[in-house]
Amino acid sequence: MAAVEMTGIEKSFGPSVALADFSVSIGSGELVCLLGPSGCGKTTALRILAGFERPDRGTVVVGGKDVSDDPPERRRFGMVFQDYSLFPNLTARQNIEFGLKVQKRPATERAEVVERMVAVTALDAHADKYPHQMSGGQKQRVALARAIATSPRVLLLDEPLSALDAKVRETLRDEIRRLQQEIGVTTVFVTHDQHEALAVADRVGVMSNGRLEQLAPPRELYLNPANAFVAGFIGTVNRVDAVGQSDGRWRVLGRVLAGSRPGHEGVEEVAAVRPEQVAVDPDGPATVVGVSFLGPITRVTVDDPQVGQVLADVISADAADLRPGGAVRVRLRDDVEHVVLIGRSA
Amino acid sequence: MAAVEMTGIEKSFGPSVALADFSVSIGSGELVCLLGPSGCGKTTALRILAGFERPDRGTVVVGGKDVSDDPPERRRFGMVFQDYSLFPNLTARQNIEFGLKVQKRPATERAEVVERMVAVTALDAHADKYPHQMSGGQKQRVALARAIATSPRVLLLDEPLSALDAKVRETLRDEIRRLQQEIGVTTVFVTHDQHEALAVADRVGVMSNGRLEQLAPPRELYLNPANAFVAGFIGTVNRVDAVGQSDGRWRVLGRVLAGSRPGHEGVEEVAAVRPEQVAVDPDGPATVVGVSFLGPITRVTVDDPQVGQVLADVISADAADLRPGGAVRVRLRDDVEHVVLIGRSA
Amino acid sequence: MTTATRRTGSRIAAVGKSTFLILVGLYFVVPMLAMARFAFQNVPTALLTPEKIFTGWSAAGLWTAVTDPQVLSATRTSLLLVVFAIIVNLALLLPLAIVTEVRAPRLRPVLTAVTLLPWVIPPIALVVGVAATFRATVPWFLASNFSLVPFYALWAMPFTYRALDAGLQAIGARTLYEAARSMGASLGTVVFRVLLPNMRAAVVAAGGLTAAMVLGEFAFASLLLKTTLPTVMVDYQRGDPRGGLALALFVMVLTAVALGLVVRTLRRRGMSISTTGL
Amino acid sequence: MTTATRRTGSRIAAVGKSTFLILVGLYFVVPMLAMARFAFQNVPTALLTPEKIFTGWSAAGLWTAVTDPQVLSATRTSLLLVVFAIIVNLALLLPLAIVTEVRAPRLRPVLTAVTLLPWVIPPIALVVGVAATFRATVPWFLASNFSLVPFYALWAMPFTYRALDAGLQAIGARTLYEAARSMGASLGTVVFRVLLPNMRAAVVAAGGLTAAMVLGEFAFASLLLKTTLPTVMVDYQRGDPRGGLALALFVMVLTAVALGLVVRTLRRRGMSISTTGL
Repeated sequence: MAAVEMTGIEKSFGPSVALADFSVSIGSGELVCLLGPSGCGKTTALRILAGFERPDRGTVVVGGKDVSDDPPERRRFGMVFQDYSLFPNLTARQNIEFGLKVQKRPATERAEVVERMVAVTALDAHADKYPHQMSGGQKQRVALARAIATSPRVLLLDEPLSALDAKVRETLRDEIRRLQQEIGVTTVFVTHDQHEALAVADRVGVMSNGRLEQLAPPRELYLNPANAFVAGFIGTVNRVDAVGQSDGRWRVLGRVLAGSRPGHEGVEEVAAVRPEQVAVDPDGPATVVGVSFLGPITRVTVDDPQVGQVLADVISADAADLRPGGAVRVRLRDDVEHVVLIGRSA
Repeated sequence: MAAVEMTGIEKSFGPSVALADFSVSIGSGELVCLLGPSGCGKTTALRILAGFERPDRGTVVVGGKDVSDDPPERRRFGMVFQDYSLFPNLTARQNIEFGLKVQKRPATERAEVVERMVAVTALDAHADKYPHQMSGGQKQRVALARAIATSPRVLLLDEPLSALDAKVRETLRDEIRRLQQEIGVTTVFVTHDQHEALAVADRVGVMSNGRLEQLAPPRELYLNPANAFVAGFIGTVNRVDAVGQSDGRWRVLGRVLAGSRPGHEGVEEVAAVRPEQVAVDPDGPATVVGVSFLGPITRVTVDDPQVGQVLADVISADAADLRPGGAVRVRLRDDVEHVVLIGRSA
Repeated sequence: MTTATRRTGSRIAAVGKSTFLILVGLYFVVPMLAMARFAFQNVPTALLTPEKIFTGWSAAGLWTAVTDPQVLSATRTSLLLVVFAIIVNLALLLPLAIVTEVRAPRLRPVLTAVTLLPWVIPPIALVVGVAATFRATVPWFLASNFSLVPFYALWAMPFTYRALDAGLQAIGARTLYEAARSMGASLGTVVFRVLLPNMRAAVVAAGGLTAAMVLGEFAFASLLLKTTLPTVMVDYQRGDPRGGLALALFVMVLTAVALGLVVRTLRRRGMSISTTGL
Repeated sequence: MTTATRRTGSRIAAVGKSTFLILVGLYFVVPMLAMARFAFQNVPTALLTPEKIFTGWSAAGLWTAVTDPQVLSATRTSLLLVVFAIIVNLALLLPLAIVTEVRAPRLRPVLTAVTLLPWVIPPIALVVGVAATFRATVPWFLASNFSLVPFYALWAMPFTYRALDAGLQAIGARTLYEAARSMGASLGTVVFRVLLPNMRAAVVAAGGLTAAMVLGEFAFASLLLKTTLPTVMVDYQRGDPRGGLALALFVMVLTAVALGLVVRTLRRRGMSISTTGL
């Protein structure tokens, strides 16, 4: 049974539609990311789930019970915000204890839970500091500990990493995922960062203009985007001409192979080709115009007289002799068996 | 000859030291990134170069001339800020024209330069909009066009992408790099995001506590970090025990190979092993505890009874059957010929 | 059912909003209506029966009051004082606020604290002290009506500075300044071509508040024995209560309408007046 | 040479800062010193020769003034008015500001505008109008000294609301509220255990400003014929200029010292008072 079920949610603020017929079903212990550009409605969806906004239409069911009319304090959720929102007059330990006190748990249980939370979030050295004495990463760890201390039915994370430095962001991202799996809490994570979403989620819901465009596990979203928006938003794609063949396959970058839809003779479409599906061979009609080192891989921008600009991701060790200005040839890698076709638009 | 030469710069704000003996030399047309966590002094270095802060000690030489005492308006630099800083009462076109007007360029030249700038930054559809009518990405493109319109001697970018959504950030990052190479302007780019720095820079200067820890091309920084701080800040590393051998090599993760320093029999050190240098084989004493899909690659977290927690990056296609709980074995990949040794600390 | 619940929910919100507006109305509008009846209706104010509501209204008292030569001359004095107070205040504080923000941001808290002094030190003590001292030392200074200008400028300083500072913060003046400087603009160019054009709303807010304050200021004028609109209003009211009240209401409505028009004009030109910083 | 240049640079900055502080000093301190001489020194004030500076100082005038029974009784009235004005204002605005911020943020601009009304509508017009109306309809209301409380509460409303609102914004009240609610806290728990403990500085700032305003308010009290500290100060000064001025200076210094002590106590407890939001 789904732990959280949002059905047919609609919400407008004055003339602007924040959510249009939004539905999502989240399994118990699952981590679902809502991902999209600013203004796509992801935060509104989270706030409706939390009970801070009332939907104009639609229901929210948690654990089989309709909570649409419950105020936030009756929903028993934990919540983490972008701006930490720690209580400034309380130490880290007291912040974590707050929810337990509110719920009138006995003192011994409170002390025990707080110690466990301090331990799992590695806050031992900072447990008696006040928020203004801590770094951003430490504050957000306290906020996380505070949110899970009351054993919430659902954990809600609203862009929890956006205010942090890039490096801290990655560390805390992995920590959140580890912790979430350890305690098995159903979690909704809102972000605008696709890397974050892919890395952390069981399933990612890509949103645009108040609609859920696709909800799928990261791998599937990446390999089989439902439409041009998802293809463009998740990872990086080259839009390459695909020409249908009489056998139902497609000709893409000189190779003929199966597509996500059958092709018809002479039909022209656009295929979304990932940079890592493109190989760069020495000598040819194309020119390297840019080389970006991304660590394990290197991204090469190639200007091809026929295809236009193509991005290719190459293992960094193989890219050592690629320089801007070099003559190369691009092709689809041999291990690519199938391409995704997307509309011409967007 | 170096286009920019900062030598022995020191700067304190009251009791806190922002820069301690900071020196850097930047070649003509080069793009250097200053990278570091918040408070490392990177922004102070940029502001001293721009002339907005006076160093307590040290000199700034641009194009062979000491400009240490020149006010900012005499340095002929272009600058882009995190918060766009477009003039709200002017359209995009007028913003771009501002610097040219201030420099009293003739009207025909101004019109021509503005049109060229609008074209290269693909702003044609937005050139007559006011800042409040544009998106963040568009605003920052206008700011960039405005900064380069006056053909500055040096282009300074102060966290230009930090206020943008993740997706826009990547697009604009590549656009900045392309444009910078096209016009060949010497550029200093300040950021806290290592991916950004690696992708965009000719050389990256990693800073910490007001010091330049290492200044090197991205690839070298990644493959040969000078110390533990750089190793930890650039990319992701596993800290793995390395035991010196009598032949000067080191035993790391079961293999014996050369290190960045010669080993001595029995000496114990720590090697920085990149996740992509680790292979994961089926069956073994270790357990998969986490699988993160990162697009082309998948990051696997493995708990090894001997080594502890190890991160491994695997080509996503090969990671399809890795699941949390699975039994695996980790080893150093065969193509790794040499490891980087770092101190035990940090 | 759920839809019904939603509707109830938004109905509750609407009721809350209405209640709030009604309370505000009771607090401000009802006293003014009562005043209006007393001022313009020639029947005992305490009697509020249906047949008495629409009879006996007359603006004769107001007409007599606004055409009184003393009232007219005091109005002229007050309007001149408004103009001078605004000029003195902006001339002093606009450069100070701009330079502090863009060149010495660390002095901003000091300036904020200093400009609060005229409120924290009781102004009455100030005027008593200054009046006594000046009268004993430089009596000629207090002879002119315009001796009020420094007091009014000082008294309006907290408003003016906060309005200007809010404007500077809202446009992000510091990076605008730095962006313009790096493009080769001098301080003057930055101020006149970049900062001031974007601060019109803040300047108008500062001026409007100063005007409203000066038009309502009684203590300084009364103690320094000057005839301004507020003091003449009080004098007039002693002789002709209804006429004085009509005059007071008239000034109130006129000030509110004038400020409203200014705000609307600015809005139409795309500038919004923020009073949150005040 | 470069080091020398650097030193010159920071010397220029230091000179700038000193000039600024000296100007501020001239604007505020010199008039007060002149007043002090007139009040406490029994020599012609205009004569400022070295041998005249240290002779003839006496606090006798001040002593007579502060022990005058009428002054003492007026002080008591003023202090009571301060207390009531603060209570009425906080009782009205603290809940309103909190509920608006956490539950109906869209009403915040409305509240900001409404609380500005008492400054925009000239208060003198208000008091003339209200006094005339009340005297004609419910004369008993104006008999008590405490009839001033609603006027003072209304007049201090803009300050109070802005101080409280600045406090709410500074602690990020809305997400604190939402975080606490999602953990199961009721509105009451959030207010008393989370918001109020973090708003002490803002509440003290609001109260301090209200106190300073009430202690310096002359127009309302004078027009409604009440004997408060400011009106008695003016009366006293008419009969005994030096004693009145000494009293004024005394009140000024006392108010400033009291506010300073409050700020210092708060600072010691780690709270900082921000007046930028005012």
